[in-house]
Amino acid sequence: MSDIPGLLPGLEVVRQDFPILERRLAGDVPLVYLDSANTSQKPQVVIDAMVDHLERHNANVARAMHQLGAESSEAFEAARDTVAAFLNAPSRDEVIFTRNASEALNLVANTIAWAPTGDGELGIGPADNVVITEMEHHSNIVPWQLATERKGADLRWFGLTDDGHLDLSRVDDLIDEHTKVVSLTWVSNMLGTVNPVAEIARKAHAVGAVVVVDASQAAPQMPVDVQAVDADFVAFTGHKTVGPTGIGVLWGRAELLDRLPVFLGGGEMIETVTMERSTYAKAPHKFEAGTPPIVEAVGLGAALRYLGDLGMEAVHTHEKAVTGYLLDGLASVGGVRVLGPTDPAERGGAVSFELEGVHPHDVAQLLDSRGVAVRAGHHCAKPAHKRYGVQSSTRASSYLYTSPEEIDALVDALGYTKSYFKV
Amino acid sequence: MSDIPGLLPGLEVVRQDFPILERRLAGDVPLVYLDSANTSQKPQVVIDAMVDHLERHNANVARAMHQLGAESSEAFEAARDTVAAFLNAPSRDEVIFTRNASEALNLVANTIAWAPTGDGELGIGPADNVVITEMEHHSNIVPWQLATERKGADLRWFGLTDDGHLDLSRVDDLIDEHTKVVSLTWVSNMLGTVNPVAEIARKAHAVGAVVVVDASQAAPQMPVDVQAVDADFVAFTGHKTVGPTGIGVLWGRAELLDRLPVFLGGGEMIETVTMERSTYAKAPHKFEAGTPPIVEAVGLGAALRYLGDLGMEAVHTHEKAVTGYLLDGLASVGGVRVLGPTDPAERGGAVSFELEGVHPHDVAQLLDSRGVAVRAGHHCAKPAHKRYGVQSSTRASSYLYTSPEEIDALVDALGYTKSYFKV
Amino acid sequence: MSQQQADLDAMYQEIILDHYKNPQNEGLRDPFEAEVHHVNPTCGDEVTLRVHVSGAGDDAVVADVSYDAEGCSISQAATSVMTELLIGRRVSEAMGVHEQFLELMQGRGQVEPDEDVLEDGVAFAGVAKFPARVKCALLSWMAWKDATAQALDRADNPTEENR
Amino acid sequence: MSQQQADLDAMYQEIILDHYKNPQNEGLRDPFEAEVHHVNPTCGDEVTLRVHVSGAGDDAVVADVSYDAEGCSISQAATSVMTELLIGRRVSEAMGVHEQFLELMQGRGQVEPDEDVLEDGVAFAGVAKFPARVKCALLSWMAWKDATAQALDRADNPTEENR
Ligand SMILES: Cc1ncc(COP(=O)(O)O)c(C=O)c1O
Ligand SMILES: Cc1ncc(COP(=O)(O)O)c(C=O)c1O
Repeated sequence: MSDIPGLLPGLEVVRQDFPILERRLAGDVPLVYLDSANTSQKPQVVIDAMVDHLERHNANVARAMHQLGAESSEAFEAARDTVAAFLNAPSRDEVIFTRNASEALNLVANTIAWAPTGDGELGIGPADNVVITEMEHHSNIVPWQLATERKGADLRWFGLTDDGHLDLSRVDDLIDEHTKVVSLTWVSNMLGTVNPVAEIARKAHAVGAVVVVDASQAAPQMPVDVQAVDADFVAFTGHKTVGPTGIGVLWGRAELLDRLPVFLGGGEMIETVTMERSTYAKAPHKFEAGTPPIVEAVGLGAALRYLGDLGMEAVHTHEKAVTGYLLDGLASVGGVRVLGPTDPAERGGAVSFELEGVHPHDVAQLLDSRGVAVRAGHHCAKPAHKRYGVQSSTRASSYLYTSPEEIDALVDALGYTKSYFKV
Repeated sequence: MSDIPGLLPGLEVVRQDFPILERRLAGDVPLVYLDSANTSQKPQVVIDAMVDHLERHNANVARAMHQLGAESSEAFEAARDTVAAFLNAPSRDEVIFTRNASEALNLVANTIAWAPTGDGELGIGPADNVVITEMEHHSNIVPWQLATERKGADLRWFGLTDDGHLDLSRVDDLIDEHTKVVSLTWVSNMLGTVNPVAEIARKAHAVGAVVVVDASQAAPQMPVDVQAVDADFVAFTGHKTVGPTGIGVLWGRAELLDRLPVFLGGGEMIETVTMERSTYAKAPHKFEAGTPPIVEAVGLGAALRYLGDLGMEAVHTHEKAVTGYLLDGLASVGGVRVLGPTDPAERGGAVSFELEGVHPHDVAQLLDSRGVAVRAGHHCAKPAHKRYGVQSSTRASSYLYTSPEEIDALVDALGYTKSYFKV
Repeated sequence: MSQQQADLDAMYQEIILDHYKNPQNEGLRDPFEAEVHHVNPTCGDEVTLRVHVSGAGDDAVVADVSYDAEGCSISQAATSVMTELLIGRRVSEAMGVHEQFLELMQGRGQVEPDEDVLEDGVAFAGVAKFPARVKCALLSWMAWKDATAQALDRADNPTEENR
Repeated sequence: MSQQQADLDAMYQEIILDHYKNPQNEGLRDPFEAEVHHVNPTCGDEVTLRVHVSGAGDDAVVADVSYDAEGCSISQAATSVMTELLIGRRVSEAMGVHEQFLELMQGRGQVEPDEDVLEDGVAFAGVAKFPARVKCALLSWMAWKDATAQALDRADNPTEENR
């Protein structure tokens, strides 16, 4: 294996934890999975934890008084502890299990839209504004478009600089005394940009706004400390952190969770229900209507423990090393234009690019014929694509199991693509 | 094995499909799982389908152009086909994957609350009413309490008769020309009652109301045909139909899904996103924001195919046979009062009861010490408990893998409970 | 006897079943400064509980605890035992008893109870081995703490009406 | 040559790459009765397409199809080929061609295309083996169908303004 400083120690062994990496594709070519920003692969321990739960401990949680119920509840709540530790959350009761990051962001947008409005209140009304950025994933755009439209509030956007960063020059105009919410991504899933979240949180808090951080791309790649970043809400999604689909996390400050109205109604989120009225449980249960994603929580717990065992600092260092190698590789191809920062120190591991003369679909198709899996399209970030005058792009995204040889395979396959399309 | 007419053919072999049934609990007693109305156990094929997906085909859906993405998308969309067939839905595009039944019901309640109001519109306003029943699960109560409260509409309730049926005597007063929605459970999770859903749907449609059927307890136990029952929306949940947690289903009539506004915003549910405005995909994607429960859909597909292979008629016959045997067994104990219909032909397999002189918690505890897992509490049906003057009850609920011997074990353990508490 | 059976018997001590069948200090009484209603959302067990505090500051005493409760043997017996333990004590002492009981319940069977402090309350040591039942044993203790906090709060910050 | 490579070459036929590099009938033109904008939500490919229908009823003819499109080789070539196939045909015939093309695309490589009907369109047979690309090939065909339906609808139900 190539020797690049910063690679995860024992990478060859780590790769063996991921059964899918042994897959061979059509034409008996090995899988080169470079679509981890889309969804990550799962280590055996995560799969095994889920299987063990389903085969031996499956029962509903909270409501069940029997032994299986106690085992299942304990496993489920232990996952909440694991998430709290992973985020350095002050309290486990601040960790809400959702369906995915999108639901987590919608939960915040909807409950804020339903909250009372006025000075010192959390709700948004016609006099208020919400600030997001042009590099957001659609899941952190559409909920705010819907909420501000419903409440008649103003939606404002941080623009982007030519080199792929947030344009902070107008920050004091954007975030003003009418700003109720600032919601932004920590790491862009298209540009890779790492945003100065703590700095923006400080500005937002100075005017009394609530700060929502979309950590969907940050949580897989770098240590996340909700206290250090000084956010009020942080969302991430299980399937990108080597966990299963069907589960996401919303962390929120206890005091705010207390003040927000309920989201969805049903079993588990109530205190008591009568025909006249219902009262609700405290957070986190208040926001978890119905049977929660139990086996998914078990899987997510195992996933975050796996990441913790590798060490998020080590994962981050690996990501930077591989991304640097990837950027160098792309530069060597010729005709490649990278969208977003080109210094690996300033960015995450998702690298979107254009290959002159070949449409991203066709690039992806050719790469796929060589076993190299990348994403082509707008990556759920249409406004950011528009900002850079492109309709779509090709994105290669590495993760903790990515080896330099896989980057070599990508670079090779890009050369082949160029020759195939005669560009 | 006892010979009771109607048992599933090859029950002993069927039981071997469920690995957890081999579990031995504290004191080396075998598990007797009679809490299937709470959540069902999973056959090996479901677990294996999920493992195979995670180990060999895992990728995000729809957005991915590579081979794994195609395999994953195909598996995910094939599950939608399986659900459509299971429900006899006119179109696969009417099948929406949600987190659970609770989210499915909230989806309907929220989008109806957001829809335009007025004559011929789907929305609810101060002049309108919504009708539910006193035997609903909290997940079909609270969403309507919240929606009607937000919109100033009236919430009305079908009462219950002393023998556990819907009181239909006032139906024409309840459902009137201002009724916009009638939402009711097909099979009660507390009383076991099977409601005359098609008859009520007819009355509701006569006044132009939309009919929502909570099939959470029906779907596991009996053939569900959304066309025959003439509902507009039908919800059920994966984990009660031998599938995984983290997934539920909302079926809705295409024409209504088209007219309803969107629910949650984000990736997958859009057509295009610009800073000025977004437009949305058609159903089902319109209602599926963010990465869907992919491996859960794969599991649910396998689960519904498993049920289909057994045959839902055969499952239903088995359920009735075992429930009859259970009711006889309970009658033999002395001091047992069953809540709900006592004729197995009129009910589903969830049987709630009181044991004179012993609180349900204590009953459940004693049964658990004998390995018998039942539920004690209000089963998320507080209004129905109140209606019958009880605060909580013990519930034994069988399923396709339940054997008469397990019912014998329950009856035995109830005798032991009585002697333990000297009643 | 199996471990299983032994654990069960350790939970359902004679003393607990006695309190269950003959609850002490039952019923709602006057006077009281605070009344609360607590529910166990999982199972629906409920308690309405009143606290009467006499004296103030360091001399405040739990003059009466009265209640109307519905629930299982563990929750009913816990309520009964609690009233016996707390009525007549200084509030500060009562809080200490509450602390010890809480510790015992959350100790998963690893905490050795102090009979001098907890008296009949030691009978609940066996409950700690059944996580699902711990909430039952704590329901009215939590209600008492809540009500007492409210009562003291009112004593310190009398509103217009009761000044 | 591997099956893999063969499939790829079957998709990227010379004829497709030619149309991609030299698209026919490109640009938006007048007159037209209907203009639609279709998007492939997965990848963002877009087409704005105008249809000009002359004549009415059974004699209605696809007089022109003009477009402005952005997308991959498959979607661009499909648009170009489509305009060549449809312009000048009776609407009823054109609908038949649309049907056949749809069938070919959804046939997963099992449907034998009819060269007499589909002409250059037969080159897309190889696309049918790549489910993810079928949507690319169909984007402007769907747009054409939609626009034509609107154009006919307007001809049948003229509104106040254009009566
Ligand atoms: C009748 C009924 N409706 C709704 C639900 C809610 O299902 P879930 O908790 O999976 O959302 C249940 C089960 O808990 C139920 O029995
Ligand atoms: C930055 C960002 N935010 C939000 C999401 C949405 O995550 P999910 O689809 O799991 O809800 C994604 C991934 O798709 C993402 O990359």
